Amino acid sequence: MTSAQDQIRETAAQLLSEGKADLVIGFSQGTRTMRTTPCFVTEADDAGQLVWNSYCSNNLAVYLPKCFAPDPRLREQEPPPKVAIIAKGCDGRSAVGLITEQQVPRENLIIIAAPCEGMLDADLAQQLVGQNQIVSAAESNGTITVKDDTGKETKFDRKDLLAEACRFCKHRAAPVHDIAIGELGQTDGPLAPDERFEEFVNKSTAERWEQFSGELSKCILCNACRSACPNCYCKVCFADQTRPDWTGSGRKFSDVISFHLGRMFHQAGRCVDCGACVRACPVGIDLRTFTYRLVADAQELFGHVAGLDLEQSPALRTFGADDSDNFITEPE
Amino acid sequence: MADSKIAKDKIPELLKAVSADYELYAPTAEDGTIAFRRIDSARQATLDYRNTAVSAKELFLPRAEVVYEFDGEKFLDDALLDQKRVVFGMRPCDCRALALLDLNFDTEQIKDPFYVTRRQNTVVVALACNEPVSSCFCTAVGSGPYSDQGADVLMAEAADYLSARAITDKGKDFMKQYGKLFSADGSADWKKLAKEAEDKIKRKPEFGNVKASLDERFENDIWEDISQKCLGCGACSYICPTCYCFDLVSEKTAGRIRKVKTWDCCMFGLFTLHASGHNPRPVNSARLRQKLMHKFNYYRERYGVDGCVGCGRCVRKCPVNLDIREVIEQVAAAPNATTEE
Amino acid sequence: MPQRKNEIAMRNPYRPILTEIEKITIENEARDLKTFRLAFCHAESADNFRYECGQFAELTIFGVGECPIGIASSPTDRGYLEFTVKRYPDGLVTNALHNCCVGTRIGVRGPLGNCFPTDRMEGSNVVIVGGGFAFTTLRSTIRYILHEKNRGRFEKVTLVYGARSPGELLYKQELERWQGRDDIETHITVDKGDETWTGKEGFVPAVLKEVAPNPDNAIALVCGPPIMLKFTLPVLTELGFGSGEIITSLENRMKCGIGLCGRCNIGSKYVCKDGPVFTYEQVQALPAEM
Amino acid sequence: MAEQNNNDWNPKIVAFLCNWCSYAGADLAGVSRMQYAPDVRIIRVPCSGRISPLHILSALHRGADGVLVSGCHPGDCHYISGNLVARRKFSMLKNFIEHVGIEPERVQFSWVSAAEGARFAGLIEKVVENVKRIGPSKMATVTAQ
Repeated sequence: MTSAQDQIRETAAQLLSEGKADLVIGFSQGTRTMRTTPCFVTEADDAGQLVWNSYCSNNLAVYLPKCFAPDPRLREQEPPPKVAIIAKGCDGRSAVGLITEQQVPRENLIIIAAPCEGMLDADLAQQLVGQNQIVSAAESNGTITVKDDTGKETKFDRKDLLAEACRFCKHRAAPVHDIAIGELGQTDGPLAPDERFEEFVNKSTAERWEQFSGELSKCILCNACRSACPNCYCKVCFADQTRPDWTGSGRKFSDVISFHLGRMFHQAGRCVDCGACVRACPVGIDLRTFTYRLVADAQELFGHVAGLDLEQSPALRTFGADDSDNFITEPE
Repeated sequence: MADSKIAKDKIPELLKAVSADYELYAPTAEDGTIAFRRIDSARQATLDYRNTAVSAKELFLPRAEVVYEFDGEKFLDDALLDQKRVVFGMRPCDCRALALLDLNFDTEQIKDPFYVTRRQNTVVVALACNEPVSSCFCTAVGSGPYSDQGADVLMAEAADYLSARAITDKGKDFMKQYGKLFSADGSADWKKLAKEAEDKIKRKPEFGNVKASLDERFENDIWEDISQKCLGCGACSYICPTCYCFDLVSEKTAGRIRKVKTWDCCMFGLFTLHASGHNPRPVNSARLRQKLMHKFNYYRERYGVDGCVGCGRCVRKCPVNLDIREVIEQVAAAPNATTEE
Repeated sequence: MPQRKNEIAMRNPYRPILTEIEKITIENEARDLKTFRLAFCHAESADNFRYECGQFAELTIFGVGECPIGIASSPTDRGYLEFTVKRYPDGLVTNALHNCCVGTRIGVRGPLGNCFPTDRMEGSNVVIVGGGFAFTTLRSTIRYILHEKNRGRFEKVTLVYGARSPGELLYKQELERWQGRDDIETHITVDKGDETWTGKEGFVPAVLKEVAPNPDNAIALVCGPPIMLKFTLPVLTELGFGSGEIITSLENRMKCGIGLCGRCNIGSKYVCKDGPVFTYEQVQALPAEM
Repeated sequence: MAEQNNNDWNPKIVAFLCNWCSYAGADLAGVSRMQYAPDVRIIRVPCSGRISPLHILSALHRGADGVLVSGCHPGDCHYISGNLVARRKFSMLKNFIEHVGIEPERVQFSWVSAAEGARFAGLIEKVVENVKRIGPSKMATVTAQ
């Protein structure tokens, strides 16, 4: 049996050589240990660059709207390209979301579903190893052996290095796909109960505020969370608007909070809980503890799970006549 | 002044003495991140760190600061820093970044009074870097783990003590002030330590001709290729010790009008957008080119040095692993005639 | 007043001086171009604000924002400054400015940037070519040259100025006065005239070609929209003007206006500090990122 | 701030009222000379569906101690379904701001028809009372650690 990586390479080469795709978005080897980097293959001969391993964490759907957006330099636009994307469950769900939000034409997109058992978090591994730098990592039968720059080896169980969003992922396989590679992962139920989120939910309002504002006090307003999110394709983000100015200059802490509340809530009913914002954050803000509420509520209140179905409307674009009224303040 | 030394176990005593006289900032470990924080009785500095996640730039160029405040009739006094500060434990790369920022903010013709007062009122006590990490490339950009540029005092970690060397007059005064905590003979073999540290930098990208290679490749398809994966976020710029571009934003609250100087980033699409709708850098590729050009071409053109200190933060924190070392190499390797024929 | 321990004699370059709108003139039919005459609120700032033709200033609407605008008045006009500002639908500050009335406090930071080389122009023929509303600093220059104290320093002055329609010509009364003078040769043109228009019709480059100013001992100042520049510069070259003798003014989005904020560069040159005035020769050496 | 006696303190509350029902309800309360707390600043909007969560967040950001959004009763929307779309947004927003530790009383929603002048007056009393109980908003005063 050929490995998923080989199959991905073959599939990409075939799509490109047969002219079925102009571009294949996947991953290639990164420059750092335990990292890959997004890779854009346009020639069949380059398909060998594609890799598939435990470090293909980025949500590649973030690039899709850009592939189909008009080029501001051209007066006459070229016809939209045919794009193939190597998709984990989250990439696939984001792609579906983008299709339903009409940012990506379905007929120009080939979703190649790749098997995912959850991606590993290089920063987490580094944190567990401590100050000594990880220089290499090898995986075999669910055990990751990392070696640091003093030559010391540490073994980890694979599940202990899973990125947080991956640990609680309920949809490992792209629900809508054109080509499937290998054995797609399980598609129902998380691997572990989400203790961290539960613990947060059970705190008092004041404690939650303390944790929320404490986390956000690290924010440097670099917008990486926004830029890494496949759902953030607005032409001009609300945070960049000047009339009205929603978020202020950024000087006051309430400006920072406003940005985050606005950004997060814009994901209501659209977030696929891929963890891209968390991974992108250079200062390590635990955004998921807050955004997961939106994922959970969409399901709880409206039975809506984002990105599973091409016919589905985003949760907040539609309504139900019998939606709950129990948040309404009734006068005495 | 000869080198002097201080035993490592006396560092807390030194920091305690310093924090009594100065506002003291040093690396601390909180919530799993190493960052420069104000040291007081409640907070302990750590020496067990490679470098901080975010650079110390914020202590000199705050993320947002008020540059004037107006009450409708008159301007209030500028809020210039008037406390004396010590920043302890900055790595040589970050100290060198201050020397590069000086070139922009402290010139003959124009001075940013907020930055300049912060610099003048701050003693930078650097700690040389014995353990560069895999993403470091300071030696490629004319710096090094033992560079003393931008620092007032440079300390080197050897066995169980720190060897200290005053670099500037401000540094000499500092060493004099705390002289009783140091013993006179601090002669560590700095050359040997520096060599050992430099040898730990495994990947040594060739940046010597980067200005010329960028000059020849302003118009080049390579920018389109390289920038494809770039998300256009500001993570690299905001954690960079030398990125200084800023925005000036107005703020209005009851009875007060403020002008706020905030960090900004050339990777943002709106950075250069004209009111007319015209944008000289309308696409990501033009913006990434600007970022690299500014650091490795324009900076050298204006000031004779690269605007990068090789701290490697952007390499470590880029969400898509867009590695500046690789980018420079890819640009240099690109065919240099435009492909349009 | 308590003395700062570390007193540094540094001017705060971000702080504007205070002025007040003294007069507002609507310049065009579309009513999106207004000239604001600003009077200094403090006598000392009037004395300190020494500028030259071609420089610009940052105008502040307090609480809204700041934008860079070329100075349209002449250094020979004492006691006030004039700025002609176009309102852009997306422009935060230009909209706010257009909504201001006489008496509004406006902050002014400047003068900023370099200037037209009036020293070099001395003893030379001066050809001034302007298009649309990019005529403000050229107007400043013409006023300066025509001032009785200065006119003798310059040789022949030729003006070619065009706009889309008669209603879009700036400074109409002044243009009429200039047309009546014999120490400046004026060629005013519009792309398309209306029933009242008796002047020239045609694009600026074509009119310039027809006027064919002599390039000997001459300097040309050219400002206009990109499309006009694109066709005008070759005409001047054809007429024999060297690229060092053609002078233009660039613009870009700016914040600080003093070369610190890293925003307005084209290549390694900052438009705010190294410009806005560049020779055509210098412009040609800049990368194509305008 | 914590020491403040909330009974003497007058909160700033922004109320977004839909033009067709709740604003008319407020009007009715007014012409009927019904008394209610004066701490509410009313912003008339065409429909509760017009209210973006950003408007609500922005009101808090700019110093409101409380926000009230009120529209037509479900089924009575002048635009058929504006308030139903709004209802989804609001129920998620309400949960979300509570989740991040902002008191649920800070942002309140209700339905008031044009005929319900008394209900409007009662609603305002209740909203003001709720906001007074939790005290001034920490959004405007909070500073980074």
